[in-house]
Amino acid sequence: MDFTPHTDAEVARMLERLGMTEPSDLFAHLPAEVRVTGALDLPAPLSELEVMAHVDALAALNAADLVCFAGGGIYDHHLPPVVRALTLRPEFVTSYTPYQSEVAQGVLQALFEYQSMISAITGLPVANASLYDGPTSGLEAVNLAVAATRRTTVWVSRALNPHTRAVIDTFAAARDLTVVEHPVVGGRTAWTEADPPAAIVFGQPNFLGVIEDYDAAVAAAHEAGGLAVADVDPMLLGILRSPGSAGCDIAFAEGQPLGNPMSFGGPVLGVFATTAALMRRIPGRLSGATVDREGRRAYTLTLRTREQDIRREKASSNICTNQTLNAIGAAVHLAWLGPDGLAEVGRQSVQKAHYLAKRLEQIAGVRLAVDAAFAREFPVLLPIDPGEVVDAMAERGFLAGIPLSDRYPELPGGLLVAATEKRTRAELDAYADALEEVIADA
Amino acid sequence: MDFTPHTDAEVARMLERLGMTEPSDLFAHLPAEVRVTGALDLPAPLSELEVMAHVDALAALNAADLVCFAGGGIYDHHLPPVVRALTLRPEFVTSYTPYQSEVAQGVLQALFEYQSMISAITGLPVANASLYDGPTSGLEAVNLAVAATRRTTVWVSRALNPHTRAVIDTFAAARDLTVVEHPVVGGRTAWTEADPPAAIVFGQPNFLGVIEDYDAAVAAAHEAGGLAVADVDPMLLGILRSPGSAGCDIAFAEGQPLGNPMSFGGPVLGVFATTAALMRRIPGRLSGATVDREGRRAYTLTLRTREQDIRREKASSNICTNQTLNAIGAAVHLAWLGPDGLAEVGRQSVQKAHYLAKRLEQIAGVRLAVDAAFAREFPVLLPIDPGEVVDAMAERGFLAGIPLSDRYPELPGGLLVAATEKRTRAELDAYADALEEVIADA
Amino acid sequence: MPEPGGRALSSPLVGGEPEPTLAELSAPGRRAWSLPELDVPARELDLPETADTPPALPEVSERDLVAHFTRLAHRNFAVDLGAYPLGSCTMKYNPKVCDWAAEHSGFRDLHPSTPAHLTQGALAVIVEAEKILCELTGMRRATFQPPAGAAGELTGLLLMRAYHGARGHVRRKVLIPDAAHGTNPASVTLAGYEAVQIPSNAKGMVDIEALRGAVDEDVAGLMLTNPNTLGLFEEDIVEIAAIVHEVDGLLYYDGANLNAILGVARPGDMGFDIVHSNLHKTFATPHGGGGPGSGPVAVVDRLVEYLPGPLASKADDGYVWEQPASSIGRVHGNHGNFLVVLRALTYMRALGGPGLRRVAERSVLNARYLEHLVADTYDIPYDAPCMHEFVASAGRLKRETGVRAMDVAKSLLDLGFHAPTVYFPLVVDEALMIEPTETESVETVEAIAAALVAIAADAATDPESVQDAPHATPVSRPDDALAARRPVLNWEGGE
Amino acid sequence: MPEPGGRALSSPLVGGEPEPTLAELSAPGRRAWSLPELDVPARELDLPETADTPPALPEVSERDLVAHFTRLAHRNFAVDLGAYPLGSCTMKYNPKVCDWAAEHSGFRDLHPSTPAHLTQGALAVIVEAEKILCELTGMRRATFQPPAGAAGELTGLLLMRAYHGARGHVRRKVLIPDAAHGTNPASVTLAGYEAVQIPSNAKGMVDIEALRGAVDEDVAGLMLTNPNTLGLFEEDIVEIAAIVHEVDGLLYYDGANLNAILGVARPGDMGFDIVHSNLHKTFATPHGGGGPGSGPVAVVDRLVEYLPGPLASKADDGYVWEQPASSIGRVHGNHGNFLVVLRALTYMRALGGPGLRRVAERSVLNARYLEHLVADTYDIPYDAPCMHEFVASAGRLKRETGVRAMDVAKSLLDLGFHAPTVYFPLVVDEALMIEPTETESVETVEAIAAALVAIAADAATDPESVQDAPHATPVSRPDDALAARRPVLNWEGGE
Ligand SMILES: Cc1ncc(COP(=O)(O)O)c(C=O)c1O
Ligand SMILES: Cc1ncc(COP(=O)(O)O)c(C=O)c1O
Repeated sequence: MDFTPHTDAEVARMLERLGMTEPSDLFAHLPAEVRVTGALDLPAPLSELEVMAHVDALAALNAADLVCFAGGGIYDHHLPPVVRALTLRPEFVTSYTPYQSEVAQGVLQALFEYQSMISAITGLPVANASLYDGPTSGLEAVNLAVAATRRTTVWVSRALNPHTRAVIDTFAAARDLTVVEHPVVGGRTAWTEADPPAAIVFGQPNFLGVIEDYDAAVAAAHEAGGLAVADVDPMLLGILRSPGSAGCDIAFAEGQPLGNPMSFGGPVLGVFATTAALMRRIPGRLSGATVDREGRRAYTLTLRTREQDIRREKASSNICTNQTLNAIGAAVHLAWLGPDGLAEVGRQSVQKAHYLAKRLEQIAGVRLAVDAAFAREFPVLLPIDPGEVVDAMAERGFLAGIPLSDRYPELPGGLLVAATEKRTRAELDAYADALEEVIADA
Repeated sequence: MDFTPHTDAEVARMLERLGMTEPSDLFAHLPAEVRVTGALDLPAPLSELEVMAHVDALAALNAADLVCFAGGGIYDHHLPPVVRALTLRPEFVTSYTPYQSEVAQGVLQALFEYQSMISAITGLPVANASLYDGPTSGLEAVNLAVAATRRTTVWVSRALNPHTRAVIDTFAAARDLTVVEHPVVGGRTAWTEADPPAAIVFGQPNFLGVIEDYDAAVAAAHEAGGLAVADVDPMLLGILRSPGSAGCDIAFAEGQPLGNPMSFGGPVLGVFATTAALMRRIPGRLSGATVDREGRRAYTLTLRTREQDIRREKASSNICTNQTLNAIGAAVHLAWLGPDGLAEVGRQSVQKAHYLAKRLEQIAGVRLAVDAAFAREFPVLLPIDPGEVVDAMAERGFLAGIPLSDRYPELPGGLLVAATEKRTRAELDAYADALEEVIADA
Repeated sequence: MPEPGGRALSSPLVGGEPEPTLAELSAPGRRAWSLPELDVPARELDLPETADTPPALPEVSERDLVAHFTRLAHRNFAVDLGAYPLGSCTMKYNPKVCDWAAEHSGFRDLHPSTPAHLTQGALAVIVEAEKILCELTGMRRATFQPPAGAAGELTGLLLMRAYHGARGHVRRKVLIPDAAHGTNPASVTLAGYEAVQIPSNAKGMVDIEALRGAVDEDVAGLMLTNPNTLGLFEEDIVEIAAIVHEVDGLLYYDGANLNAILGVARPGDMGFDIVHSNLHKTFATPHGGGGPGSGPVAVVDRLVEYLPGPLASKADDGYVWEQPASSIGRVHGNHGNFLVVLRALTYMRALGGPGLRRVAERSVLNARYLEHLVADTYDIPYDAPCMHEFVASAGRLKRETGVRAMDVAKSLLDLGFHAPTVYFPLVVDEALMIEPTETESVETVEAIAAALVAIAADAATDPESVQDAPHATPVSRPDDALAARRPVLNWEGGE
Repeated sequence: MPEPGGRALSSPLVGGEPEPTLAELSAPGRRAWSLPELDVPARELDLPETADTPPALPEVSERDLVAHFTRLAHRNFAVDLGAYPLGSCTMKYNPKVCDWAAEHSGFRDLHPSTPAHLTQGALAVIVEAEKILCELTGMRRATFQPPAGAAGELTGLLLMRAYHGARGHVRRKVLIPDAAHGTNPASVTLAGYEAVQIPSNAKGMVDIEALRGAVDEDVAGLMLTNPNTLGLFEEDIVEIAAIVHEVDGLLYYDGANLNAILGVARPGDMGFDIVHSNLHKTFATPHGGGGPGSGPVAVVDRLVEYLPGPLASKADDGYVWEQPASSIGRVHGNHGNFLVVLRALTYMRALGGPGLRRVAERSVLNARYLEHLVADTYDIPYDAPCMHEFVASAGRLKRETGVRAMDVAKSLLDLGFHAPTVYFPLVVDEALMIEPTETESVETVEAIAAALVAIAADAATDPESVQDAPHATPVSRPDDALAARRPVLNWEGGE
């Protein structure tokens, strides 16, 4: 395929105007030694039919139709067709960052509404227009806290999402930050003594699905003079206390469940919100309401002096391109759900997780790995290797969950299982029966 | 699901303004004997997830993924994603007939361009904004001819698409028209003597895929004082003579291959074009160019006095709602193809049909049913029942074609096989091998 | 150096600018198309009737093609953009879940000649939709072949012919009220009948006496819309049916207004024998800028044998196609606008019994409420309570200010609403036919009312500006007379 | 009777009208959501940390939700609507076939924790894209974890740290030209380095002497965009590389401008060690109103061991995930913006080798031609031939008429084009950074030129009106100062 409109005659005419004859003349001023001479080892062009056949062929190698019980931040919730239809409007999809506000009011208002709804569910007044994903938002939270407190120690829960932990570790190594891990006792984090932290970072619910004690975490942070940072599950914010109301200084989240398909983990979005006090330190873009020359309501990117293009090396973050389209998807989905819909999704996901947990407990050799209140995800201990279980369950049409053993050796045979409102009772029962079979066959 | 926005409080408030208390009060003036009292036998409401699951379940009962060698007017051509993306713009999808031209310039111009491109490929200056499908367009052609000539006899080729023939027969029976069928000799229609016709109607290519003799048909029509009406294959108009240049008075077509999926046969569109002389008799809507009050270029529905809403019982047709969205799809597709693309689709479809025919001829017991120049579709004679062949081929992943025997007893074991540019050589070979196998196993 | 004054080919957001035609965007040799190389050995075929050169289609890049049609879309109002109170058209919200269903490859990619045992899901869709439609209309069986309402009318009239033909005497006349939609008389003629008009009485309903006078042995039947095109329920419907049935005439129900009585009253219970429904109205399938629609025809027991074939039916071993005993034959090349039926079924199943009845209740509530809000400003010619729509008259406004119904309609466009249907039905002077539909909120209904009131006020103070409306649209009052006098129907047509 | 003056909540096609917020469209108890009844026995769980009431989200109908976001879309310019010559952003046409690929359920519905043997197609996408990207850039291996360019920069800088750390001395400084994009210095700081600015010389290129002066054993590396942000190819690139390599510093290539040299010149051949590409620029993936993007980082042999893991690799028995020996660890929660990579691969495979080179040739041709057409009207600060974009200065215009670069940009909006990038790079006074991209036709390029010339002409005759631009957009010159002084970042924030 070729998406350039130029005909040979047009190319010739344009080159002539420039006093040239060959397209290669356009590059004549490049040093000879850096110009490609021979042909590169690149594939031949494909027609549209051929490239579509290729994509179909590759897609056929993926088991995308497994009934999904995996979570860990990415969940298989019901994604209403209306959310996709509106999010994929080409005016949103094919526009750039809304710097020219006169012709970008659509994206700017959509982001303003996204921010408003994120503030509503997190209970924190300042939400940005999205970051890359949950884990990189954790990095930004730590970076913010380090700058705000001038401290170089960070406390993290052992039950923090391991991918978030990994991204923080990558960053910490480069910045010589000390990451102090706090143990999990009975499924919840036990905050012990340590050097005063810039922040303490925990999941709510934590990675094992267990609901942490907000007051304990917030108290631990504030008593030590650090920021309380919660990694929340957005789909549970219709039924759980908001991190803001619990006293957290920063809340971030893997935003995928809000209006985005699982997408093999990307593009998704990072949700990030904080207090008014930290407003001028928040990373990323902010859409703000103002008025135009004629006094008409208008939106514009604001508090820009935090950003890299203005502040350069002093910027609060290096982020430029973010996940705007995914944030628009989240906004449409949140508006579709409304308060009651969000609460119902949370309620049903939790009920189904507990129903499934009860079913699995009845399987010989299977037991819950934690004895604490979990929400919509929980770890089970299996009598056989979870990796093999996942493979065997896949043959029966299920994505069984996420094996825990490599990250949590203290949970041998551990498998993390998640439920959403989308899983029917029939699927939950079939899953339990299949698991029983798999274990029996082993 | 419920798409009404009213809350109970709002309903109560509105009813109160109307001096009512119950929604049923709105219907109090209906005669009691016609009011539904008990509950009707209707299904319970479904949530979005449930209704989607139901549609998925029904879809799973269809073999929509068979590699398609069936034609008969509906063909499996390559449908570029860009065509669907533009055709399904909600501004086109959710608007009504463009009577209020000020807010319908988009649809009006799209239809104007559709008409322009239909005129370009048919060689006839007056194309309407679409009819329902190919066969019903045949009915409209006959109706036009009957009105224009005040004659009640119609000549049709035996090789006219049987569904078109059936729709014409339905209409003819009601209107006491005489339909004279002309035989097929050596694959082509032999126009013999008969009562002077209002029109002679033939397929180009005909239903057996054979290219008819334009001059013979047009001469037969005009010598008898009737109109020459051709049912054409739009995907071949890049390589075949246009009906207009061949002297036809009316050309119609099943327009599905232009920008529309096969859709189990509907919605598709009827392409209809005629001469300037017959302009004021053409059925359906016409988008015309004009200027607005400020002299700006504008489009509007024109020559409306032909239509039912103005002319009522004297209208040239009863059509109101047509297939506008399908016509927009056709316009986008024709513009994507351009002259060379349309010619290439035709060329490749024909070459592949002939390659396949040669392959099939080599199968023991199989031979071509006609010995005449065919284009992209051809009839083969099989040693076993074509219906059984279709079933057996389906098990091998192919939709083998359309059995002919019930409509053409003179072709026992007849199967109509079609090719498009989309069929790869591998598919053509696999089809031939599978057919050989099926016949051998029989 | 270029001449000053360049601007984008067309200016989205900026409006006003005409969009060039594809012909104007075309450049020789430019292309969007992409196909694989021919992968079979090319043979010399020398076919007859080949063309020397391909037709003169435009040559544009895919990029320009996309921009062109996207800009055209931005020059079109639609339900997805705002309120569309277009009388008789039922421009309700078209649920996106139904779009999803219609794009399902399991249906979208089916060839119509695929045998029944390989398309059980498609047949099931038709059978399910038929069952619900028959229950809602009080009929026995239905055909989904008619692709629109008018096609349904023709089908129904051919059924009348077949019915009377079987009884030895094909009758000549079909009765229609003077307020009937244009497709009714046009279909009557197309079916070979003579249309006989029945006047409406002072209440805006069928004049019973006139009907009695017109009914005789040569009357094949009566076509009626109920609620009628004035939005009024024919109060004498039972008697009307009796009068027609007395001479063994058949009653045809034009279902364009079925929305008003969904689950509340059934044509079958009123005495109708043949009912067409507009799925693109009552069952929320989108109008597509003028189509596709779907006009299934349902009938009572004694007409089932004449229905077009094949019909999808449930047998013990699955779904099958059946040919009715004395079928009138085909009225569509395949199975009608099947994907539209699939959309409608998705809608029917989503709403279910209670939801379908709610459609009637709330469409009537919105219309009755809107009528109430504007009744002091515009004349309501008949005082019967309206159903899902009402017809107001701008007659007084015209006499007092010179502002006509069309001017009111155009002014609504400036205020961001689509216009109502105007000058229909013909029995009302300066008719404004207004149908808010059930999916508009009370705020929207009140805003439409306030707009209509504001326009009347402007008409009193500044009639010229109302008569010049619309002011804010890309074009204003295209010259229809010129278009008809010198028809330009394609690029070749000059300009 | 309602108050006169009602109008649609917002007026599509009519423009001007502000669109209400979802909060303003909300009514208590209204709903769009629809879920099945809970189908498992509900249990009393009394969980800790539950909320008494759900959050204050808006309550709107699906119909209003659709109209709201559709109207918002109509208030936004986009590539699909017209030309978007926004410098440094490569706003080329985004092929619809790539949208199709990204919506393919075989990829879209994959959970990232699905084992490799069940996601072979997804791994193949990454491996194929990596191979093509490495061949185009002259690198050895690449990671697709970085979700955008800036993330790629941070990743590259962390690779520098790891490289030097392994050699015993983590260096402190990273050099960047003064014309560098803001993300470069910001990333340098984030990575714990000190950013040292290298001035550009009179030719708009890196000042070699200044570079020599700045290079020492404490310099970790140099970040460079080539062609640079002025659209000029750094003629001394080979020498620059030598200077940095002399002290074992690493050369980082910011791939934002890779479009200009695709298949024509390779960063690897210029001496670069680390290369990030912006798939959302060079490889035609849409910008989504600001994201998502994808910023894969490719490196030379000796840096492969430090890459973030896991990397997708081809083994004999299929595709596997591998952890590089001394990996810096994760820089994304999963595999980066995978569906964006899929789009890019679809584009790469469609174009193939010749098509990719054509991208460079025609993007440079369009830019060079456009520069030529406006060179008499606007100052071109440096006389080297431009590559895929060029920076013009409105400095003279400002001195002579008072019309500034921003005014020129806003005037272009009135003419239906998107504005160029303005006031960047900082080294040019009143900079207008213009990048037409290769998918615009010669007619469009000439129209943009004519528009720029026309604006300059208007500036001479009627500067005020140019300074008041835009006149035809829904809003004009929103008060940014007010927005920053009294931030209103959500509905609660008042208004
Ligand atoms: C009352 C009435 N009858 C019949 C029709 C014709 O239906 P269709 O346009 O689907 O052919 C309409 C359509 O507007 C109508 O309003
Ligand atoms: C030269 C240059 N470098 C880096 C970036 C940052 O890339 P991203 O926005 O993908 O983070 C940009 C984006 O505009 C750029 O133009």
